[in-house]
Amino acid sequence: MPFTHNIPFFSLFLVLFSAILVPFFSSGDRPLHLVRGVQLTVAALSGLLLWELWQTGESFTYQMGHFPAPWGNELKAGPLEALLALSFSLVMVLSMTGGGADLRRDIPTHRRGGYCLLMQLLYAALLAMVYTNDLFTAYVFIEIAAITACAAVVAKESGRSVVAAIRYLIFSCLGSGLILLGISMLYSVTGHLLMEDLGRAVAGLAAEGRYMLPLTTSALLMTVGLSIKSAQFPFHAWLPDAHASATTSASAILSGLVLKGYLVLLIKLIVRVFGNTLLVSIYMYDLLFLLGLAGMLFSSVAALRQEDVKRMVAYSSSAQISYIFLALGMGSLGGIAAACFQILAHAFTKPMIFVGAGAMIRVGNGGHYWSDLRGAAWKDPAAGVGFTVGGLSLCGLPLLAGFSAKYSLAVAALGAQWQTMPALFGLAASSVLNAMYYIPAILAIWGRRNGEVAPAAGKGWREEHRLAVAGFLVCNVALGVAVGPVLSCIYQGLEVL
Amino acid sequence: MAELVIQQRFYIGAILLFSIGLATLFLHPNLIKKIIGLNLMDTSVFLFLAAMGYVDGGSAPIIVHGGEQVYINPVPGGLVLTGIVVAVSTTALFLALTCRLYRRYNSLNLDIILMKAKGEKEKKND
Amino acid sequence: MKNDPSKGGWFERFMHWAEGEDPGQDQESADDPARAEFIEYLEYLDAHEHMEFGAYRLMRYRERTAKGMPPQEMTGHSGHGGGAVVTRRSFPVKGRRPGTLRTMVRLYRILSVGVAGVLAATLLSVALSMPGFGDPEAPGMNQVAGRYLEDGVEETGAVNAVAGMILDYRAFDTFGESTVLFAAAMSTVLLLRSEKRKREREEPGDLILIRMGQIILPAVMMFGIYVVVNGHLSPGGGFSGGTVLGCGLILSGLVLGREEMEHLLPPRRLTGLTVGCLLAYGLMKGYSFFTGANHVGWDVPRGTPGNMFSAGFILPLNLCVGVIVACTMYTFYTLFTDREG
Amino acid sequence: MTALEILLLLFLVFCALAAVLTRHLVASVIIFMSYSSVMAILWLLLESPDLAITEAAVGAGVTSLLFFLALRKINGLKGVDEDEK
Repeated sequence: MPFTHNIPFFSLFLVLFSAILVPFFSSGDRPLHLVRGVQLTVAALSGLLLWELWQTGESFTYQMGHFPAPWGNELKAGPLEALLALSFSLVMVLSMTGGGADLRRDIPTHRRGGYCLLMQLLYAALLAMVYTNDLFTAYVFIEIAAITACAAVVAKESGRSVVAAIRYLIFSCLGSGLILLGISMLYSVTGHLLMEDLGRAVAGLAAEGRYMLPLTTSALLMTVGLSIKSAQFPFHAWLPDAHASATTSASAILSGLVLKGYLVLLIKLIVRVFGNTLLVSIYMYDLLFLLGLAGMLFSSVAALRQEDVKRMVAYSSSAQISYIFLALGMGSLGGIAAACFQILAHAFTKPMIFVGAGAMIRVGNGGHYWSDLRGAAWKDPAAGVGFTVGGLSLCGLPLLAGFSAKYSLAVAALGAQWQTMPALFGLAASSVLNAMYYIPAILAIWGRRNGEVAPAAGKGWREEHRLAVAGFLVCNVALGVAVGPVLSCIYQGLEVL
Repeated sequence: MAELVIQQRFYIGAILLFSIGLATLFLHPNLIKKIIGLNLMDTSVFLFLAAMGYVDGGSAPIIVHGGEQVYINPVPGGLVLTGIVVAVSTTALFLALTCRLYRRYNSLNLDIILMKAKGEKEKKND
Repeated sequence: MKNDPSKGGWFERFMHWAEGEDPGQDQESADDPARAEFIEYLEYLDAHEHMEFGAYRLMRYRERTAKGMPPQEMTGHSGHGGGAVVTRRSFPVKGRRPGTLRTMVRLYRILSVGVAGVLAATLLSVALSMPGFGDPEAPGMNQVAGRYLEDGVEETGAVNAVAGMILDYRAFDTFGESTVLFAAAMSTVLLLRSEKRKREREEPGDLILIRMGQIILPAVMMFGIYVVVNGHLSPGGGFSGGTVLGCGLILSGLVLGREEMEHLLPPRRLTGLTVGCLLAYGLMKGYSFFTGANHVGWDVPRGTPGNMFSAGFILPLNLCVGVIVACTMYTFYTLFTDREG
Repeated sequence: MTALEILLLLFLVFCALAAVLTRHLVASVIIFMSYSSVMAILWLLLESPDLAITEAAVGAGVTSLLFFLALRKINGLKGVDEDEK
């Protein structure tokens, strides 16, 4: 076994250990530095793994312990998993850097260490969701993500964030309960928890037509549970408050990564466990497609009505998640690849917008409303540029990541059956809606205002903030320009998923 | 039918409890009741799993050598053990949030809390 | 409010509930402050919900008012039946007639009851079509469970197959589970521990409590330790034993008083113990994952199954888990009993 | 044996309904405690002593204790010893 195959295990344990060690570094900014250092290391390691797997185009399994797969736990990594791990690590470190100044403003000193610890645990949970090949391990790490995400929302001291966190927790628990019941049902009719074995058993049962009711119900329960957790349209009630009231880095990570972690699991469930035949026969794809289509339009309309900048951006996250559901609902390889691309594109775009919005709110003396933000971009040009480029990317400006995601979605839609026309219509309509709320926002922040001097943020933090925005920009443009290689890597990964 | 119901009694009981817990978690406005509903929901899934592992005439999976013994399936047991700890962790966090909310809004009713929070936001906006 | 809902049949009561009024509270009628507040809340939302509209319109409005022009939208103010008078700067745009929200709440509640009913019926029919209860041929009894039962003793050294499974075969899940507990403890600390804690003089405990506690406490602790260290031999293990130990710690907190316990187990030491044990757990399992996957390294001796010192890492792992669980439970207790200002 | 199991299951459902519908919060937590104990007995009947011992310690022990502590904290915050809210 090549030594690089240890990388998934190393990254997971490195992150977990660093999280556990944070209480020993509880003074000043040291926890933040530790956490970011580990994230950069993991990003480098994942890049190495991606490079190697891209050359060979193969995937491998890593047995956790002395016992092979159906008995022990197992990790599985291919090009797609490595790509996701790399992107998640980059977004994580950029968000923690870009939100650094807000972290100092929003969270009292004695809580900062705890906040970093929880963020690191959240990151470990995301990595585990990407790499795991076992349904029950996935459940355990889903719970870690739920608890830590909820605590990250509440770390900022305000009544609103506590209310938001409790609604988030209620919905999370609801989702976890449904997922756990789904897993139990699936286990009871197949007797497996490992995804490959489950897939074989499910295919066998579906071919014989046995236990169809439990299989259908468990597929439905898990899909609904994961949609609740990823804030897909009818279940998105918790999202705007939770994302809008958290501190900047938490908003960025919750919007950019945590929602995506559950979707990665959903993709794994579709590809590895349930398989095309069963899902077509129970109309699951059609359900996903319709949910996505409805969500794209409704969430965008809701975003249009917001006065609070962070709430508007949060609603737009819900709309972007719907694109992923729409892509998955096409039921083709192209659709799933488009979904993966949209995951990456949104992961690099939305945190940039949140980081920009957070910085502008800070220079505008903490006002969340549009009226407070008029001309804010002139006070902090880096933040303004981040917000603008992110908004334009989501509206679909060519050469940016959002455009490429829409493009690959449209290409996938052309190959679909009845979904082609509704998908294209939905894409067009939601792009127009996106433009309707992002363009006025961008005009507003660049609008002239009677000259006021920006309150001085710490010098060092300013540099870091600029660095983070620059990093996001580079990744965004790279993703937008290099669609071909990224998509080929995704296809390669999907073939061996 | 009646025989089937009696045979699947554990599954039916678990599903009934699950429905009660789910409805409480979702619909009851009182936060403490919501947490009780969450616990009902989780334990019902554990009952479902534990019943799944049972084998007629089997004994607990403490392996004794000698003699052809039938044991129950240990896998659901292990899963439930993990699940119980997860449930107690979530409960603790939920209760802590409830205490914080009560300290601030002086109410356990989520509807009223939401109303007060919204009013607070409006006031700040002015 | 108008007619007494408690008089009607169940259907009318249900409809009342669906309209946002809880039939359980009808005795208190409208002078119950909580309920009046709730009704006020609905009316408030009715009146104010349409304030939330887009950035663009608000900007235009502000520009106009800044120039001294009356905003166009203000003229469209139509009558409100619900009584809530819109006084402040609110801009009733088209749509959202008064009462819409109440209808939505009603629809939402009826819908959710309907969905819950459908879900319960589906799940019940699933329960009937599951593999039979107690069936030895059930899909779960496959080669996976078979190996745990047949070869488990030789491969892990643990007589208790469940302990062998969760601490050796599927140890990664269990590591995740300890992490869940750690995450919950840290989140609760973040939520409830404030920097300036007001130290109140703890009133001395009840005499009966103290006496009974002194008698019971050693037994509880002994039982907890027994359950932890025998985890690989008999039912129990780190989680159940750790919980019992945690209950023992809480009981000793009640008996000795908080100050004494604070002296014995200050919060820093609790965190230190938890973190240390979690690290030890991670190192042991990390070692065995790494060596197992790469087929290298020193194999941990398994001893004679049935002895106390057997089963390789399972005994120390159980000890670690026990300490983690006990400390976490005690941390929860201290956090929930802190009186903060 | 089957009859006993059905009886216990019915008791569980009854407890769950009672815990949810009781208006007195302390009473409802006590009912939840008894629910957990009965659940532990059922798991013992299902030959899972590991689960039974854990549920008895966690469900009837720590979880209920946390509920009581939280209620006490809430009452302490309220200043008055009023159990209904």
